[in-house]
Amino acid sequence: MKKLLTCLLVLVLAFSLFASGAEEKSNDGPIKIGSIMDLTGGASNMGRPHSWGVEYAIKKVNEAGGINGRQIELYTQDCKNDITEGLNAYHKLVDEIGVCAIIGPALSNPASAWVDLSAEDKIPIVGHFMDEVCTTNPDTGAVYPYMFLAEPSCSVQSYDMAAYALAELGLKKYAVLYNPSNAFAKAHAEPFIAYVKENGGEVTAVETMGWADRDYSAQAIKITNSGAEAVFLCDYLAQNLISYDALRDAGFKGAILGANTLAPPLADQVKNDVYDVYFLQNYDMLNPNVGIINELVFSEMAATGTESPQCNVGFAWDAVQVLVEAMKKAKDPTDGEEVAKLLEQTTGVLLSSGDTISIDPATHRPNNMGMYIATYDENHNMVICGREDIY
Amino acid sequence: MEKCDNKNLILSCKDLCMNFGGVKAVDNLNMDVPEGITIGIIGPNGAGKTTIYNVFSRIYKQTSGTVSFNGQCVDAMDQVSVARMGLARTFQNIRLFAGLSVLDNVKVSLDYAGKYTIAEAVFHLPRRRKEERRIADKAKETLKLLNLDSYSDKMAISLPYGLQKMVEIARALVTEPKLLMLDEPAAGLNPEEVLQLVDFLKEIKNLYPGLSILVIEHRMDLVMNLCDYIYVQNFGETIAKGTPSEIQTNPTVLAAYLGEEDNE
Amino acid sequence: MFLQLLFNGISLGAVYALIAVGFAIVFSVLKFSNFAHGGMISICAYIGFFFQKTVKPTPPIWVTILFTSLCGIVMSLFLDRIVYASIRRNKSPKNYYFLSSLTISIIITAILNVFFSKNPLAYPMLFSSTTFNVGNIRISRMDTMILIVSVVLLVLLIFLIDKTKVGLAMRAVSIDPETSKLMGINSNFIILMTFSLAGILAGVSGVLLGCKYGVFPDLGQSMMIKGFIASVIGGLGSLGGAIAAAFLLGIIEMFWTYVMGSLSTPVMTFVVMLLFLFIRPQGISGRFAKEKV
Amino acid sequence: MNNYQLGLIMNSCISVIEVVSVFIITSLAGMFSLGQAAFMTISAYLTFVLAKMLHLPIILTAAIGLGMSGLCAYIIAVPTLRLRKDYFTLITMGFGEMMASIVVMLEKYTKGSIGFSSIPKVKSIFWIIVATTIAVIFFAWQLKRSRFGRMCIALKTDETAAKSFGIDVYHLKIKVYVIASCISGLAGILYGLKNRVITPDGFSWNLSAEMQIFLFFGGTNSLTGAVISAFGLKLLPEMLRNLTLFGVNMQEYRTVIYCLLILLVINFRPEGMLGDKEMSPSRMVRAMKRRLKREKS
Repeated sequence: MKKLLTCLLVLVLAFSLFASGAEEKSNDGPIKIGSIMDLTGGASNMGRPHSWGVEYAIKKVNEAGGINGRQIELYTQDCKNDITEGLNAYHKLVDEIGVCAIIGPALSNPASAWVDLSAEDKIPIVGHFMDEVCTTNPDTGAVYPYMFLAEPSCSVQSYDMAAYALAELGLKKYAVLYNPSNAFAKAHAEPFIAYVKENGGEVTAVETMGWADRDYSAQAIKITNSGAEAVFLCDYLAQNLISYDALRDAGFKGAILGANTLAPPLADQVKNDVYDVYFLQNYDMLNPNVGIINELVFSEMAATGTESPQCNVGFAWDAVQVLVEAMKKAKDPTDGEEVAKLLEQTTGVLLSSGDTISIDPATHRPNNMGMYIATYDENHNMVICGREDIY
Repeated sequence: MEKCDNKNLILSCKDLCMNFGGVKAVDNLNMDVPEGITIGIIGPNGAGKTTIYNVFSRIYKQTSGTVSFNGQCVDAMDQVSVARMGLARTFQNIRLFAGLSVLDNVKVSLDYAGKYTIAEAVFHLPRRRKEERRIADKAKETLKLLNLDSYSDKMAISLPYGLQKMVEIARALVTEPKLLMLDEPAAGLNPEEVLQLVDFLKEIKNLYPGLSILVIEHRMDLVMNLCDYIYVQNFGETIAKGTPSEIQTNPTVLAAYLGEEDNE
Repeated sequence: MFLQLLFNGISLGAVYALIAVGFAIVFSVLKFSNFAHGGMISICAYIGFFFQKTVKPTPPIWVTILFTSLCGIVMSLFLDRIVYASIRRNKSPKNYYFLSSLTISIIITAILNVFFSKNPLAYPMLFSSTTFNVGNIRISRMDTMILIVSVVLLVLLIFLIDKTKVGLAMRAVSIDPETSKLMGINSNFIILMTFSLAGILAGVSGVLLGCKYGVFPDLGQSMMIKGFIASVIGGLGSLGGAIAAAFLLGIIEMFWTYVMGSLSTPVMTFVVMLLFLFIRPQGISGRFAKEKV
Repeated sequence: MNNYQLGLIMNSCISVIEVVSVFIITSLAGMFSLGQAAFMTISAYLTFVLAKMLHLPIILTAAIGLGMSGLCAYIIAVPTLRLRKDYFTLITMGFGEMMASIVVMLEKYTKGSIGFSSIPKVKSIFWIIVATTIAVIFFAWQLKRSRFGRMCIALKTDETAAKSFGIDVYHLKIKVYVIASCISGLAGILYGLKNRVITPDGFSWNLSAEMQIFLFFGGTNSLTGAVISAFGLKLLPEMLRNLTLFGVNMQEYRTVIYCLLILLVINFRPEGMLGDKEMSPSRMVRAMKRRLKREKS
């Protein structure tokens, strides 16, 4: 038995020898910022444009002189939309490389593991994990001091869509089809249902599906028979495609509402013809004279060869702006505590969408960002058709 | 069978039949195995000899008839409980445990009766150490008795064929069973190894006087000078039984083995 | 309503049948469940998609299916050569098949994720309008096509297995590979034959699933578990059983989702599998499952 | 040793515990289970959900969690072990799939896919994990050398022969499976304590497959092989995190490299790195001496 223990200890020591120690945070050299993205795994189709956006934004900030003259070094780590990988990435950046702030990923699973760590290590994390669990403690409601969201949270987005449907489209009966084992979908579906019920709407059917399911015709038939006038879809694009076709195949003629995952290329990939589709959009991407989102999105498409505009590029740019503005105001940009305090009072930071963002100190989430509502015209182009500012 | 009456019967079966579909592997066999007696079962291949073993050791449930072991009826028992009552056997093709050394192979047959629980085993408590030493000593003693102890640490399957046969017998003997069933122990051995085996079995008979042995074998030299009593099976039927000398002169046995004379 | 659900259940069953038979064929001859079948389906879906897109006069769908089946055969044989052949050669235990097929399926998904992690791709439109009505049942053209193709394919397969000499040899090898070798059946050829059939099935189901559900990296994986359970319920290794079980599973799942919602479907499938394994361990029409001495 | 390296060592230790539990099931008793991640889910969720809802100390609810894992293992094993070996694998796989959806169904308590994050912070979690790992290795080492280990190896190689030596194969297999599943549950609890967030797809079907692959890679019958391969293979993706080959950051290809490595072993060293040998320092020294003697002669 002793022999085996020596074996294990030898391994541990050998491992620790070659791993380099953490550099101290110097106060005049380059500023190290970390970025944790889903480069691989289930959500890599959102993570990759997001990561590209962060690099592009940091390059632009460095070209413009960096933070008060100090250049920014960006270190990107992959978290594979998995908690253990997320923690490895976090500790790698904080303890190994010694970054002083982190740009977070688009999805919330890994982020929920950093809420307390960020407070202990005093590392502000600005991200797009729209789930409230990542910025405020679900049990006590207290805000996590170092976690910041630079985009309207899931519930705010769902409220916007529900408000638009109730007010503008005047629809009364709603149904929801979502995958409860997908955190993104669950975080959108539940607020939507709550808002509809509180504001005079009626929820006629709530149908679910699982990761392994591919055929949603039973759910589609149930929804059609429930007499719903509109269905809310909020999964990833792959599932939304199947749900849309299943609903149209089952004879559902009503409106189909969605989160930002109903955006292009949905229209040209579904089999049925596309009508009455309304979905949320953070940006008016196709309109060149609103902010710089248009230029951002198309340069990403040119650089990486994606066929359709990806709003994640805008998210990444905004997160970098919010962080960089706070760091510019701070006496010592590498002091996490000071930067976090400044992040809490972020107001008037210009975003890629053209309007400004201000973060509510009580929730660390933006309190002035509305959402566009978009739809598809007859030849499947995305057209902005509304704006909701409910928060 | 008068010779056996004075000793109690270890194993006896009445009108034992075992058929697979139409084939009568065993056709109402009546056999009594008294204590300390070596009985040989001979007969051409496919006469159902191994099936008899499989029924005795309860691997198969017989179609009809009864089997009793040590005076107790075992028809309803399963293989494990009969083995625990003291019935040990070897197999036609060697089935030593590949992953274990010779010593461990022999220890395995003592293990089921080990007097310590998993908890004691895992936390290395004194009862486990004491029990392990007892098992180890018993196994080493049996191996020394059969002068196989020099091979204890070698992997069982790395030994030459003849030695593996002896280890398999040693593994069966270590729990001092009441009945040892040998299934063609001499199969695949060269003549010199057969002689070694005969001495080995004779040695066992002196060391374990109370042990009764059943042997299935084709080598007549081994059967004739080892067994006290012989059953001859042919197509599942017992065509003859008696002492070796009676069997050698019995006409039906000769016919079954050497084929009919032309003149009949 | 009942008829509509029944029809949808049957068309779902057809999809499961294609996958379950892919498992059953390999299991019947080689006694292991080929988890890599899911990965093969995903690759074939991508091959079919790019074939359909790149070939300028867009070919009719059955040409794509033909081409993808050929690629399926090539890949299947290649897979057998690099992975399973060595296991057969050194007679390693059955677990090695499980493990290597698991590793292959993980590799395939990882590679597809690296290259095609962009948004899902969709086969161009096959039919002008997606559904037509028969009485009050809305039948989707895609489902009917899948139903027809899979029924035709399965009938051909069963015909091949039961009636032809090759089929007889395959059944012999599946019962006892050693003796059939002695009888002069060239086992290697039969194994190649089995894997090519599995390749064809992967190709066909790849294209059909791609058309119906869109093409994305873990298309094959996600359907694999259901197809696998169908092949178990059908009796490991029996084609007829696998097909019957697949349709049964499709219909039960359709009604169960309608009545109880889809959350509890995996629980239901597991319970159905348990029930079958205890009431009829050898499955709907498989051989007896107890270990022989 | 900064937190990053401590975190990696903790991950590897948890992976070692998982692989030891699979070692006991597959290498010792010859059963092939593809659902061990389900027991991690049961123990982890029961421990932390009960601890939060009933405000009980973690130690108590951890015992309940492990007990529940053992009970579920018993319920699965009793009916299934009579059937053919393949069926045991299929049932455990089905059980794994079912457990993930049960957690999502009970989302009122387990918060479903959002992940259960109200797990208290435990001081010196690193030493707890390392100590438990060493205890589990000691546990498996003693089990293998005790009579139970011998009986398991006997029944693994030849069940009929084992039965004819009085080994009650059926009940021993059940006992071994229940104990191994409790160890898997323990790994689940430690995973929860370390990450402080548990999600249903954290303990997925791939994790069960990964445990089997690690064991297989280390050596089908060698405990030291299994421990070293679990420790090493869990570190490998992290090592590849900052390696750049031919100018391409290996981060994206980690899974591919990792699986190719395993395929190489399957083809060219079927019995795993260490096969049956229990590598230990004294044995290595002896082997060295033998080799020196051979070179001299």
